[in-house]
Amino acid sequence: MKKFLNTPESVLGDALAGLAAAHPRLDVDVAARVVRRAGAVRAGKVALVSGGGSGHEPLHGGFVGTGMLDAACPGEIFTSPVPDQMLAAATAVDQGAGVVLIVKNYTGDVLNFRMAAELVADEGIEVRTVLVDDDVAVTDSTWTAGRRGTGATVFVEKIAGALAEQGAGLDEVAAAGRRVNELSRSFAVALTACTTPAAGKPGFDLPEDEMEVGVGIHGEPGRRREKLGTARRIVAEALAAILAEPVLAGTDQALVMVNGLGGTPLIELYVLFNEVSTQLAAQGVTIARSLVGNYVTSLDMAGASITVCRADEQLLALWDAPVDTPALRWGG
Amino acid sequence: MKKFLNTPESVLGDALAGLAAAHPRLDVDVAARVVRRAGAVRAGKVALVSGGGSGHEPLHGGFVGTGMLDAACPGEIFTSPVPDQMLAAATAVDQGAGVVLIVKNYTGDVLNFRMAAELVADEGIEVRTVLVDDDVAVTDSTWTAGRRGTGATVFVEKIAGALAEQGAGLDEVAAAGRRVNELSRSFAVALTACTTPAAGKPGFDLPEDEMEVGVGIHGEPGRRREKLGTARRIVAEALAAILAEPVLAGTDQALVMVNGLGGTPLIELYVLFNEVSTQLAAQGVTIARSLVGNYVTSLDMAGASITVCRADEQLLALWDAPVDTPALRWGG
Amino acid sequence: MDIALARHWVQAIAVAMDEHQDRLTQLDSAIGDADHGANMHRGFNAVLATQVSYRPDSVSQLLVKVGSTLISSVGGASGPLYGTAFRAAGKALPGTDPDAAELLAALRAGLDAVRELGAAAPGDKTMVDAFLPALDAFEEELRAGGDLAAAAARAARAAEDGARATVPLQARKGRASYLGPRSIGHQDPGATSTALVFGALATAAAAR
Amino acid sequence: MDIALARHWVQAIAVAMDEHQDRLTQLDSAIGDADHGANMHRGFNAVLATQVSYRPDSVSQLLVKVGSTLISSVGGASGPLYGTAFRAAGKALPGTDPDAAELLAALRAGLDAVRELGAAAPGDKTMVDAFLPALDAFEEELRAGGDLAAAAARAARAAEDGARATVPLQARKGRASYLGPRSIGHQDPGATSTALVFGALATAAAAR
Ligand SMILES: Nc1ncnc2c1ncn2[C@@H]1O[C@H](COP(=O)(O)OP(=O)(O)O)[C@@H](O)[C@H]1O
Ligand SMILES: Nc1ncnc2c1ncn2[C@@H]1O[C@H](COP(=O)(O)OP(=O)(O)O)[C@@H](O)[C@H]1O
Ligand SMILES: [Mg+2]
Ligand SMILES: [Mg+2]
Ligand SMILES: [Mg+2]
Ligand SMILES: [Mg+2]
Repeated sequence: MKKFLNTPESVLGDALAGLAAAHPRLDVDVAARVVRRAGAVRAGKVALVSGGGSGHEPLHGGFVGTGMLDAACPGEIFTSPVPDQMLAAATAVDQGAGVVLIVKNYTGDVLNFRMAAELVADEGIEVRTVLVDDDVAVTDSTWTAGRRGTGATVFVEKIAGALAEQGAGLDEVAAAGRRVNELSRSFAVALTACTTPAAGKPGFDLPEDEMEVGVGIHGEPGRRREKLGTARRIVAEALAAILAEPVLAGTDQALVMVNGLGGTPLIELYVLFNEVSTQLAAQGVTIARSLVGNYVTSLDMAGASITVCRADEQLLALWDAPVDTPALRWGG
Repeated sequence: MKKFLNTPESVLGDALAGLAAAHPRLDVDVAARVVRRAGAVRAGKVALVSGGGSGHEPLHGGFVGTGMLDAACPGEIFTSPVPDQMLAAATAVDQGAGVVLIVKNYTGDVLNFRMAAELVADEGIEVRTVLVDDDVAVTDSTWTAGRRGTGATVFVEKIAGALAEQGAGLDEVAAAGRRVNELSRSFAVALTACTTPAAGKPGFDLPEDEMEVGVGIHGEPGRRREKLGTARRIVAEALAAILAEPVLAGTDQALVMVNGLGGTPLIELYVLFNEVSTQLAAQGVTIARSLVGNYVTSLDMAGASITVCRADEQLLALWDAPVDTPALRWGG
Repeated sequence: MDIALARHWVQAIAVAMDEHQDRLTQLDSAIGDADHGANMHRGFNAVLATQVSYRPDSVSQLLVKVGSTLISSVGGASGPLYGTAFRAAGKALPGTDPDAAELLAALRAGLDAVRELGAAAPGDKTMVDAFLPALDAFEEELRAGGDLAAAAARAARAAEDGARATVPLQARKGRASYLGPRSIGHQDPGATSTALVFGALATAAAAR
Repeated sequence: MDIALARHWVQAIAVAMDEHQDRLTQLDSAIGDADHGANMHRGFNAVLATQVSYRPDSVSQLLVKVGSTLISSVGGASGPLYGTAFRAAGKALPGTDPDAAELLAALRAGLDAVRELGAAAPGDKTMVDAFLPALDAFEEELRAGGDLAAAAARAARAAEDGARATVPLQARKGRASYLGPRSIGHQDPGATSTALVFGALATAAAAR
């Protein structure tokens, strides 16, 4: 295993200490595993809390700050955090207006956040949960744990975060988050497996000329293996799967993310984005806003995901609203 | 070779088209290979132009924008751009106050920029060149082409860019850039080789338990091979090499970058940054400002570099000045 | 079962999770996310740590505490599921030392809670596929006049068989379900750790 | 040498760079940055493209144009170095068709320009280590009464020997110098492409 670490067990604690050292505007409780905004937050603001397994950096800790999350709960690598963390985070950031929990749809995350929601409610804090499940690679939800939550998480956190910053109420913020999720779909392809520090070796072997299509962000193999294709063909396949979703029918403008899974260099992401942009244009879809980079990763996996969110002016206005976090920063 | 591309020859053109599509505030001439600021620039502002081989993204195109570069000239992958590009860029962005060329110290870059400087001067534009050579892994400059330019390039571009934005004159901007370079030192370690699209396979083989120490950003092997160490030991070795430089003796506060080489996930960079922060503190050095992420990469190489710049209040004020580029954005 | 035996059981689980950590991780690597070994190891280490100074009044209390500790320390899918199983089992026990039949009823309550929380049916390739046959075997042995040790031994074997029988199944719950038919041919990590839990019970009971 | 022969030479270089692109890249991969094959290929492709509609008055003009095209299309270290070599050689030629001795003098001017620009001494493991022995061999052959074809053939052999002789050297210029002693044991890519340039001259001259 070729990684920069001290011991496999200490990776998360060391990384959180590093996060704290790098970002004075984050308040990182390394022991309790809670990352929150350091500055004062307006009283009465709806609080946003998210979290999930680590290994997806900058998600979620890198999205804590003005206009986005109030707190993030990092779990062990690829392991949902525990309810105690979520409770600590929620009680710490609640401003009396309630807390929205943003949860990626994985059994572990769902169960732990459900338990946390009960504990938070027991404290007299109003809670809403927004479930993110945008990955079209998982199709038949009666035979599976349902679609996975992946790239759309960034869109949900940004847009719900902007609305909360503007003073919207708990239900309104939660509804906006749910709406963004409903309008978003993602698809990912991997060129290599990733290596978790605990396993010490790649999760699967992939021949030099093959790729895994329809992967998630936890190093699991995808829906199928294919011969490695050109960027053009890969994007065509991903967009076909995404645009086949009824909810995206008739999309004329979109918020698009081409996201690296951790081991793919930016130059390749721009090659992909060029294809996405050209191919969407050919289908009458204008890219109104975009992100190209590493936002929701899967450790050192070489691969990329494409997320398309059907956008309207209101959604774009919230997207453009100021944000000030380690990984997203504009406006203000 | 596992990469997202159409053909090895088209990577740069496709990526530049993607860069253009992703960043409306960049004006990308894909044919001429020049990336510049799209908006109007204050007349009389000293212009900053940089460039170099591609494969180091976001360097340099990602640093074009208010408060940093006026234009970037991307060469082919790992190949210095040609004088024609630099001339086109310089004449396009000159505001009558002259142009500063920021050049990383590699034979190819130096020779091409030297030719370009002559061509630019022939056009009646005043030119100054700032050479960046911060890599302490290359020691004996009489036996080599001299120290390489690596991570400090980001510091030089940011700080000279801020000064130019504030209205400083040509010599002042160039002097500030040179000073930042003089006060900066870098050291890099690679865990894997990178693969250029042209070569199609990794530049060297590295056993599972070994690392290359003292690498550059062009996929070349380093000064020596060592057994893979802990993050703690690697950082100790890098900092020892960096802090041994006379110019950094007595540093009390520093601007520090922990930079991923392209294939290393952010969580590992935070583990490294935690070590850097702890070990510098133990030596009485405070990290006044920092960057942790992928800023100067080497395609898909797994590895990281550490750059330390001795900082004073004036330098930090320029660092804090507003910047608005694809890869660095704050203030304003 | 008295408190000493319950403690011994929990310690034996922790030992097993330590011994089998890598195996569980590799199983989870094939069809999941390679953390099940670390999860179980971390959880039962936390349980051991809390047990040091914990003086419960009853086996019931002890098992509830084990469950709460798992929920607070494991995370993932297995944390809430195992945590709930131990909490529900503990709550179903009387305040006095339970006999084998009372323990069985409590474990049934634990399984029911897992099924309610996770909505997994038998054959979905989850821990249920080891848990359910283990309890059925436990029950049969008791009916046939066996004692706790005998019942636990049979339950352990049935749990192992159940875990092995997950190999040809296609997963319908948890992460492995994302793989569709590609989940076939691999043993479920959670069913495997459940077999370790029953193996530990057999070890502890046999030591009496 | 007349314009037709000069054209033929340049075309033969382009053919050689196409044929040996991978080899040059692999050599550069070992001690450089794996772009030398692509660089030379791109450069001489651009040269071919400009030659199509270009009607020079002299070999001198033609070589200057080749050099300028290389500078405008190659980049890297080799672009300015080869570009300057051809430009300096072209400028040193008379406006009339040069004889073999005039060509030699011009090539010497090219080498001098490379050495001035790149500051490489013989033995630094660069293109100079093929360029210099090639010209010495060219000169010797002319002195011995050989014609252009014979001189070019001997120069080509000497350039190849010179390229091979870079293997045991430690690089002191260019990227390979960063490797220190680890550059020993590898053949210099630029010296290798220089051998191809002289090989192409021999081919073109022999075809007369
Ligand atoms: N819905 C469910 N019901 C019962 N057991 C489940 C369910 N989902 C997952 N499991 C069990 O959990 C195990 C995985 O646990 P673990 O790897 O620790 O968590 P995660 O899947 O969150 O990484 C699976 O092997 C399976 O036995
Ligand atoms: N200072 C120099 N003088 C002469 N030749 C040099 C010098 N530096 C590099 N070279 C030659 O250039 C070759 C490398 O060319 P190329 O790979 O195209 O450029 P780069 O090194 O910029 O990637 C080396 O093999 C060497 O022969
Ligand atoms: Mg997990
Ligand atoms: Mg190069
Ligand atoms: Mg798992
Ligand atoms: Mg090269």
